[in-house]
Amino acid sequence: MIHRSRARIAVIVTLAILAFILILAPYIAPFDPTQVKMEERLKPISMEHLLGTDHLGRDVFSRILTGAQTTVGASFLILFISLLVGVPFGLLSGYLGGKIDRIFMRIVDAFMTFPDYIVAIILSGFLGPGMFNLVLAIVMVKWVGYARLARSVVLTEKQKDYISMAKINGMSSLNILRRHMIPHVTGNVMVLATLDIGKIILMIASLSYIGLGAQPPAPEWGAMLNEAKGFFYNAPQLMLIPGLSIMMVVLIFNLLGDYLRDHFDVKNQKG
Amino acid sequence: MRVVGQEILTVKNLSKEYVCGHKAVDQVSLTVNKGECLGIVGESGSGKSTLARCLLALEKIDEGEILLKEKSLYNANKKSLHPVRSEIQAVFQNPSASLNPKLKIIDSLMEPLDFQRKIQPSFLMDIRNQRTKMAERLFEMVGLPSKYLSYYPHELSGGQKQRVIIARAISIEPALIILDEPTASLDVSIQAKILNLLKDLQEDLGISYLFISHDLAAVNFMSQRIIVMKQGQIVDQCSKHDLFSDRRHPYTKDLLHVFEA
Amino acid sequence: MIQVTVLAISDLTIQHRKTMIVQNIEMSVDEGDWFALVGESGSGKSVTAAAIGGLLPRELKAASGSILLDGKNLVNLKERELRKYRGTVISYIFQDYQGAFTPFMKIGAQLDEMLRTHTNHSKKERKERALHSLKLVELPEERVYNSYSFQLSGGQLQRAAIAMAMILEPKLLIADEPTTALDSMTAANILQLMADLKEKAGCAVFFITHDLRHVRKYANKVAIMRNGVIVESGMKSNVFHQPKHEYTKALFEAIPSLRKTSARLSSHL
Amino acid sequence: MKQIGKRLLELCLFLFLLSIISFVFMKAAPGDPVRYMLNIDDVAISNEQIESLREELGFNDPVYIQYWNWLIRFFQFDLGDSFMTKQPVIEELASKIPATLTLTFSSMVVMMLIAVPLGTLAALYKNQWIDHASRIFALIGASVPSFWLGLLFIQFFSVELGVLPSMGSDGFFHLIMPSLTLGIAMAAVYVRLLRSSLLESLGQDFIRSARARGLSPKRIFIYHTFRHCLTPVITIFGVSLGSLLGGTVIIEVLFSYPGVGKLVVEAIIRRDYPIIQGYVLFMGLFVVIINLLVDLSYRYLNPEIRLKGADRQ
Repeated sequence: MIHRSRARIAVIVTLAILAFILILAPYIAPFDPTQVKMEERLKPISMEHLLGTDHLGRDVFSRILTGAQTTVGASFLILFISLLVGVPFGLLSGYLGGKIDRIFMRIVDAFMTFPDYIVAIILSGFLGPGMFNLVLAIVMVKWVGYARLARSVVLTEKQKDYISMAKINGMSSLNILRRHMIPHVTGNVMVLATLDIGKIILMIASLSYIGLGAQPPAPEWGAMLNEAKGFFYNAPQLMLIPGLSIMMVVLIFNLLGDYLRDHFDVKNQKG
Repeated sequence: MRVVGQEILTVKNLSKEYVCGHKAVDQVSLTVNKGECLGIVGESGSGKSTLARCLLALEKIDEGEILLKEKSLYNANKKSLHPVRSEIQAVFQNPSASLNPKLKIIDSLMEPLDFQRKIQPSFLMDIRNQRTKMAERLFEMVGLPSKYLSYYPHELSGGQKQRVIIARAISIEPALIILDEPTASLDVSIQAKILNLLKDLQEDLGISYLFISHDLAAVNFMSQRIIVMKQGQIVDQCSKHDLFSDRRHPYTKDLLHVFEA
Repeated sequence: MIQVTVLAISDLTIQHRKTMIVQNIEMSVDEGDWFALVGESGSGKSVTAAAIGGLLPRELKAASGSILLDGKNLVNLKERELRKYRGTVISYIFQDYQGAFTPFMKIGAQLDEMLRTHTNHSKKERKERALHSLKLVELPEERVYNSYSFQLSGGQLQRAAIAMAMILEPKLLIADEPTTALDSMTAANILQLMADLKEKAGCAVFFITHDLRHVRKYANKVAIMRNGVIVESGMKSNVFHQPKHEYTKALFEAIPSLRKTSARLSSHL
Repeated sequence: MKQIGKRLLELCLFLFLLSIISFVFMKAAPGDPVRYMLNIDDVAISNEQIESLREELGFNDPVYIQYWNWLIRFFQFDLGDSFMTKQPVIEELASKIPATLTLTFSSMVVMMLIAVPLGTLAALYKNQWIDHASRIFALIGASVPSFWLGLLFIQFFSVELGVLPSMGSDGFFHLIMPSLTLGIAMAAVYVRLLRSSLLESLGQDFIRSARARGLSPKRIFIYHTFRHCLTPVITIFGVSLGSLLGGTVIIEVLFSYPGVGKLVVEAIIRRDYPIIQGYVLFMGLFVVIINLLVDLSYRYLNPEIRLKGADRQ
């Protein structure tokens, strides 16, 4: 079992570092990420500028740090809202069943038939470019997934005998939901959420890349990649660094997601 | 040993029809007296489990009436159903499905007592407010070491889990426990112990049982009176002693032939 | 008539990595026998049955001992060789009748597929044999031949599975708890059917069960298995009337019997 | 056949609803469409001009009339004109759709070429090196932003080696990098889904029964295992085809590949609503067709659904 505890420590440590960067980014960033200094343009990596400077002389290291706050911070915000909206909706619809459930399923089907990227693009299209609209667009896409998951967990558990037992003991629906359903739902939702963060980060970065998310001069990783497009020749690192940061953060969450899924599967299988 | 008289459960012409028109339970009437075990035997599809779910008010019934200690269980609305309902408990076939895998054993065990504060079971009166002590005593009554209280269901065997469920069923000293195939998924040796335990508890606590199973031999071992069900109807009814008399319904004779071999 | 030994297992041990699932078991099954292997869950009886036809899952392997079928040791046969025995010399029926047939192929097509694999009969001949085999198990042959498994009842499916197993007149029919998932009535009919087919085909039946009641009526030899070891074996009449091993005695007493109504069952296991 | 009729009706209803939603969105969108139409060419415009154009285009009529007119024109394939190019939306879209479809199709081919062999091998040789390799490939694939992968390709193939063009779309070479980028990203997701559905099929009881009947492994795999896992695989394929389309938008912008995706992104930035609306309807139609095809494959593959008429699991 050492393997498991070693993995658990590694996961917790990386999460701590990430949280540290996220919260303290503006304070530990050596330079003002949006301050333009044309004379410092396209500087290579040096002691002064740990990751060099971009085409407007801004310090890349500071932009990456504060960029983390926008990209990763926004994805946590999206996740939080999607959970807040989706899970209760799924719980009630699954538990109460009947007409509500049928209507709910129609809404979900409509959302689900469309690929999430397309819906996000179209929504942010109608709402107009900008970070707030992008967050809103992705939330409208993502909440359905959590509603559906919560609903499916409730439907499977609802038929189990221990729910009938609870009903026989005269427990109210609310009590049954709270005491019996929530533990099951949190397990599954946690796994989906961790795997989803990676997807949301990629979505924010991609949409910012094509100009629908963060608007210049905001230091968002996707937008930084877009700005770096013109400088392949003389400053390839401008393009490498933001890409690598996105990849690393998403990789960490995917690893965490895989770990949680295996951990929870063990519990679910046995139960 | 059997206390005659006070009728715990009375069922009159109970019918339950499924939406496809198939009559799962058709005009069933029966009574269970105090401290008695009434056995119901029947193949799958005979309606015996549907009958059990109707008696437990888990499913609505289309016709007839259910009286528990002379108080009507069926046409009472949800609110007044509650006090009557606590007089009836259940043990189902699959022990793993009857315990929430995410809750510790003690939480599942104490659920009835936790959620029905008003109930004062006689054998727990002295420690009614000490939750762990009650749990330990209940485990003693069903022969389980109290260290299992902090375990999770997947750490116990089928037989042990069924004992936990029996302990939970008796915890609020109900008038009647409905046992729907309680030992069908257990090995023969464990089934013997569970059946013995149920008999001991009936003698100690005077709880009435409705023992439902496809296994005529197990039903015969547990019950004083036996009802035979087929396609939703009661086709035969007799006391245990004249099970082999030739007045029995042909279907009962077939069952006897199969189980006696 | 001299007894021809169909199956002889000696000193068979099956391991899952380090843990012993089955330890040095001995048994022999002759032509016309109904050999019952009785044991509770986790006793290793199903693993033994699977080992005979080489159907052990990848992580289990027969560490030592031999499984002689008509004198040939199956344990060290290569998969390609062993495959020839399955369906022709050894055939299986399982507890879960739903899993006997592929859901998206008609029953007839699967019978035909088996005949095509093991024989070179013409299409017409194969159809006749398939229909005949379904008739033998008292099923409406034309209807069942053209239906899918989800269109048949549990009892019918198990009968069709028996038809499939007996179609090539195997020497050994391995039945792993065939009636556990069926009603007691249907189960009794299926067992009676198996007994009749055994007499007609003269094959041997290797019957796995946890329920001694089935054994009393049909088996002529019985072996009791516990935690991977055979605690007692022999002719059914001897074992039933004078059980020697403690565990066997306890098993008998644990069964609630209809005749003698005792207040408690013995359960000192 | 009845269920297919019902399904078709359902999908037409869905399309109709979609048209209403996109129409409402267009109305509710911030900014004044007329103003956008006029000042695109940065010419000073007086209010009267805006007013007269508004009247002429019928923006002042009651909403339901506007929708009615819009619907009539819709059935005459007239989705109005693009604010930017003043060309009819239909023509704008029609000229770009083939490019997007070719890109989607070629990316799908790349996805299948990578995912099918890797996924199958990962399932057949479970927990051996090929399985771990596929797990790592899936993990990396799911973590690498697909557009960044595209940038790396451009950096390497066009800039460094100068082998492949990084712009435009006239010819096979323009297709290689975009479809590789998108194909690899999708393959990473598809490989694991394919592996798990194949594993699930391999574990079925009827496979064990087939083995017990002495059928050859090859026959079992083709006629039993593979056939069984085809249903879930097609479902996943239907879903991934949708997200593949989503991916094309980003890739088209990255490689300035003149498809519908690039068009809609420009339309969004320029608030060119008719184009956006046309794109929504095109997407709706495409997704509806995919769903219908997936549904039909269910009926064909799964006799239980065909005969019992139970709707999709």
